[in-house]
Amino acid sequence: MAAPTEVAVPGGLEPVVVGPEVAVGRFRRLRAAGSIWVPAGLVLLIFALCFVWPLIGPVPPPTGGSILNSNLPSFSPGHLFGTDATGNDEWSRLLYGGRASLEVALGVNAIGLIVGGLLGAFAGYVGGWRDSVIMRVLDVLIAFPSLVLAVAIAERLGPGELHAIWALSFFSVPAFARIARAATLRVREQNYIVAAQLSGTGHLRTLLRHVSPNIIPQLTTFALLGMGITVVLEGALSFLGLGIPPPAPSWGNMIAAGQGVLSSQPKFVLLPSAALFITVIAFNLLGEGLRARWGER
Amino acid sequence: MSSSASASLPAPVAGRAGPLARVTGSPLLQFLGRRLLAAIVVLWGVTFLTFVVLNHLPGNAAQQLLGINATPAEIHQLSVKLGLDKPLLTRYGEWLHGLVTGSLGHSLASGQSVTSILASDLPVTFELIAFAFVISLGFAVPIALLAARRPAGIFDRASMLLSMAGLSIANYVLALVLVYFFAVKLNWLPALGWVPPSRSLSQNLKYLIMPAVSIALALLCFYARLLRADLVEQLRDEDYVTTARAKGVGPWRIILRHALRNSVFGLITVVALNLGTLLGATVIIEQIFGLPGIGHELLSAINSRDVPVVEGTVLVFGVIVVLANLIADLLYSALDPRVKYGSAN
Amino acid sequence: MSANDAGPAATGEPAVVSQAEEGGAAGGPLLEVTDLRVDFHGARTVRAVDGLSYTVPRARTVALIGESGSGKTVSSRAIMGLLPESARVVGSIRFEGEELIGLPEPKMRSIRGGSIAMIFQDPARSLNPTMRIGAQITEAIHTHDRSVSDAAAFDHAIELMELVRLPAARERFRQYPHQLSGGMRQRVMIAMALSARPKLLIADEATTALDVTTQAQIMELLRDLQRRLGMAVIMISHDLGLAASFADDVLVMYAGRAVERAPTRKLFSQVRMQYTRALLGAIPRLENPPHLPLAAVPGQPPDLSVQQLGCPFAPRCPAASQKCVEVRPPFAEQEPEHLWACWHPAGVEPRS
Amino acid sequence: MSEPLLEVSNLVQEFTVRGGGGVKAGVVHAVSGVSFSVEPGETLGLVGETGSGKSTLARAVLQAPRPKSGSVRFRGTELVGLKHRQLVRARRHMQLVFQDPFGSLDPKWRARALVEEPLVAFKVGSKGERRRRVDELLDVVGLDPSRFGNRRPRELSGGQAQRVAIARALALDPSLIICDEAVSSLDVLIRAQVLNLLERLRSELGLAYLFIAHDLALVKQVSDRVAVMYLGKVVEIGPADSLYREPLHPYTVALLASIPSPDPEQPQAPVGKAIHGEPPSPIDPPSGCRFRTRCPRAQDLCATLEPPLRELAANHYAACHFPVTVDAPAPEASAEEAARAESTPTVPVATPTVPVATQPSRPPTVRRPS
Repeated sequence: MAAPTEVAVPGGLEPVVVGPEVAVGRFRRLRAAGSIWVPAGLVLLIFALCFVWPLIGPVPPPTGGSILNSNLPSFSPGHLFGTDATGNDEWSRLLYGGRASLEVALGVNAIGLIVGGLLGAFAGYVGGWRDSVIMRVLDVLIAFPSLVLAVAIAERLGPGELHAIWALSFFSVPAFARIARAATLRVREQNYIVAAQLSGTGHLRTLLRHVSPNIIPQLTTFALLGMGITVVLEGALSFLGLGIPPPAPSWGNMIAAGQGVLSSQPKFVLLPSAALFITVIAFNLLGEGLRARWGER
Repeated sequence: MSSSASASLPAPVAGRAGPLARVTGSPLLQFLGRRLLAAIVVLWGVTFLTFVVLNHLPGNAAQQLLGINATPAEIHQLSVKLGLDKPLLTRYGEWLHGLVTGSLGHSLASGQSVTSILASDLPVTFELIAFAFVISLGFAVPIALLAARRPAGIFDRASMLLSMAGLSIANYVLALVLVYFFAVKLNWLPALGWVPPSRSLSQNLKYLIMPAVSIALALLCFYARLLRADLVEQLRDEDYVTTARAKGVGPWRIILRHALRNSVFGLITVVALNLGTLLGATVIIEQIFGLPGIGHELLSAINSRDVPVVEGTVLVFGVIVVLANLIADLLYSALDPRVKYGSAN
Repeated sequence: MSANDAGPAATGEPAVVSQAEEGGAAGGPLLEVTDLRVDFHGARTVRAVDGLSYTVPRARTVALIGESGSGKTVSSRAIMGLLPESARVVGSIRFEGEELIGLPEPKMRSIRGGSIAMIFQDPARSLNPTMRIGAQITEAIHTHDRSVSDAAAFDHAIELMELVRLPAARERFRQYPHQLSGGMRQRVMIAMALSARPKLLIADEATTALDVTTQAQIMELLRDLQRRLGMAVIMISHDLGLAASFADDVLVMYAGRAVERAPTRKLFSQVRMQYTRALLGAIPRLENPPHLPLAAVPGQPPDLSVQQLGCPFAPRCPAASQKCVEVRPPFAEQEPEHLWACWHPAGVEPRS
Repeated sequence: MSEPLLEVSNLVQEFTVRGGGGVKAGVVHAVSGVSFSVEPGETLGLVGETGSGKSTLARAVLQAPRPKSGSVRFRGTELVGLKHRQLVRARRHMQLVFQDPFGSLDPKWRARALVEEPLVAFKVGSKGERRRRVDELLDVVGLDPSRFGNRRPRELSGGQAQRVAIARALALDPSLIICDEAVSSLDVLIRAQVLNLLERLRSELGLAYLFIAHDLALVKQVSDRVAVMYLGKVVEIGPADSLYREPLHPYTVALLASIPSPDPEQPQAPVGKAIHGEPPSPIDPPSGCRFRTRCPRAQDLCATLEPPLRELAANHYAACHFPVTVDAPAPEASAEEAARAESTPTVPVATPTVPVATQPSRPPTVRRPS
């Protein structure tokens, strides 16, 4: 994504000096840094709002509101975005809902990164039949209809945050495994792996000291994109009533609840939708920025 | 003093395995055979896993059919009638046997044959997906070409920023926003329902446009970004582009004739892989817009523990995903002359 | 194009070494590069070419010699207008009297591949892998003459492929690059380059990626074609031996500057510039007995993002003095036809 | 006579090529029965063009990956078939320097850690001792440890990175270093520096080299003996001087004729000397002599009978029925073999093994007085 600042001149034959040279370089560096720090700051802000602000700020609880307070309009005193039909503060619900979404996303991606990353790196490193078996099993998981699994987990274990994490991990693990495997295969071809082994370095050490550091950047950027995807998927599960059960808020179940009053009070759909959107785009931009920085495809 | 026998050892005529090799059929057939075998294993795994998972859910079809007020005796009676009392492996065996003989069984809920249910639902989903693909590719390719023509130009910046935004909108959110504006506020489009194309094509498209756009937007943005990145990379890094420029070939011809042809492979693979995730997306979109498609059917079948219908649907999903990947590979070989099954590069 | 019948007579003879370098023939040199500077803007500004001047007479071969980073490739791409957008080109490049720097792109396109053609280092990557050989050659033909019919373009392409001695031209026409060997791909590149009968061919390390036996074949072909078609050739190479064998004139570059230029024989018999001397001393020679140490100079080429005050080779030069570090030696004709930039040129020796 | 440091015999390496979709497309006969030896302190140069199998040979010698068949004896230990653990130990004194230093150095590691890696793997010394050894090694290869020790490969130039790679190869006091095009990607001046470094190490540390390159002049510069490979086979091997002065195999002659010389006295362009065509595919190499399809001296015999390596001059072997420099071109042998070939005029592709194998009298048939 890093591209020259000047408007493209075909053939590059342009004797015109475009501004002082140093300034061009500095501006470019600033912008390159900005493509990471701006979304990173946004992500931090979202985390701070969802996890820290409710602890220290004047945020009413997201549930158990009084019916007397129901359906207050936005910007009512003490209720930034008003209240819902049961009198709960919408701003608070947004924050707590975000907390649930982010917790699920973090859990799912952590499991995917660790389990999937290890599986994929192992499969790619050893190759042969073990690789084939692992990849076929993961193929089955990928082809397995997400919905059946989500329903199964929701009905068998009851809907809830932890169970949403389990359900979504079934998809993050194979996804991370594939990425890790592909990256490992690429690293494996490098001569520095051969060089390490000819130096007498053992397999475990090679895997830990040579392979892992070289595939972690790729897995990290994927995890950031994965955060965005998972937040959306968690929303979808909750939307279908398979994720976090009401009255506890999640952006997904808030959107689902808002669907009923879409024509009269669109804010109950639009507010959690906007929160979802901002969160996802922050993660996407951060992942994209890091990917450009680390020079991967 | 002949110092060593170093070079004087007889050179063996090893490895002269002539071309009279065992020819086991054309390379393409070999390739298809391999892929088919892998596909069968995967499909078997998926259907078996689904079977096991469904049978471990609380309540069975009999219970779901009869409702909460049914007595255990009634449930047992119906279970026996539906064959649900047999052991799991037996029932899976029966299902497999049916599959081999060309029958997907009957719905436990309605008694309809699964084949006929699929036949009525699949076209709706197919049309939705096809429509979404047409929209996404139809817009993504020109956007990517225009953006790649002048990297870092105004169009490039704007389209890439917008596409990043589009990529970040969840399809169900987009669906609701579309409904709010176009159905509720403007009242241009129907919010719910479905008209078969056989009755009225224009009505059909009118009902389908919002669901299709809901699915297509993220894809569109994704494809546009992917193709644009690939094109820019080709134009910047590939030596054959420099050759074409050195020949005096114009910029548009270089993009269309040289870069696009080589960039399109990546896109094709991704499109095929997307088909799998797209099937998942249809469930929620069909639910929102009340489309009688396969996703909708699947959701209700799971809820009523209608194992044959779920299995049939899962199987169809699986087959589509496998086929899509296979077609992607074949297209790849058709477009890229370097990939020929069974020939070394 | 009746190139085939011009043929076999022109093989064994040595190149006609014309004593009068340019003057007499059809009004001035074919290409005249004057004070060319190329900067790349990035995190740091890198001056890849720093005040390069040279001329290419008609129908002669000039070799640009240098190590990586010496600016030889960048300067030749500047001639073709093929530099990336981060490059800024100043100075003058005149081709048949016409200034190429600042020429509008459509005009430049007609020169590219028209009167100036170029072949590249890696023939495997320089051909479009998804396009047939024939289509790539006819594309070159059509680009410069839209009126050519498809049939005529086909005939012309076959003719070109025969000209570069590509065996079984008609079959090759329908093949893809990966079905050809490295040498044959380079022949295709040459056929494409010759399609519009260029007056100048730039060969950028055209044989570096090839094996030594294939390199010999391609160089032989290039020399033969150059004579038959009366082209001028700029041969870019890091290989002094190759330059010695094929070029009429040699221009040695270091750190973006020209440091020595002379007709080939003269240059190799009377090396003046210390860098050229170092280069010659560092090449292993077949005549040497095994294990003879090479005359190596220490150090690394300079960082091109740092302004060079004096001679860029001074930090590594065995003959360097304080003056070399402080004052840039001029690149000037110090003996007839022999230009160099050095404060302490090597004396008149047979050779090191 | 003591045992050679490295003795390779009948080494064969083949790869299965898979086309799209993993379908087997053919077998590359990369190394087909190669034999040679390297004495302690000796440099054996190995030249050949792309696809001649020289790099594959180097890897096969190192058992990475293990060769298909043949024998590799290093310091008296047979490496082929050795268990992994013992192989690692046996390989300790044999190190490889790759062509591309940036590819063979982990981009995430710093110079010191890279040089230390073999010491850590073999648990040599304490932490402090290793550190001192690493600094010493960096010093030996001409890198100031305090300036370069903490740099990552990307912060080094090509020549500096290759020095780090050489320092790593020296860490375990090897007796043999295999240089696989180790200086080919370096610029002329830097290449001369590194070549001189390698020469210095050889004389100071008594190293032996297997020096692989495609540049004949380069190989001559460093080698005591030289082997020429073509399509997976050694076609000629002998003392460097004699091989370059009086090449026996037509392929060696062609290679030598193709080198442009930077000599102003005779700017001999190899015009007219270039041999035609390019090497055939190692997937389906020609029958008999593999060079016959491009050989100006080829005759019918060459297509049917594979020429064995014969000692045609002192210590100088060539695999050719009609060698070049030897005035009487191997009369006995070629007549004898020609007769044999004539007696079986329609020899199928596979049979020529028989006559070759039934020549147990390896004592060379033609010997030039030295």
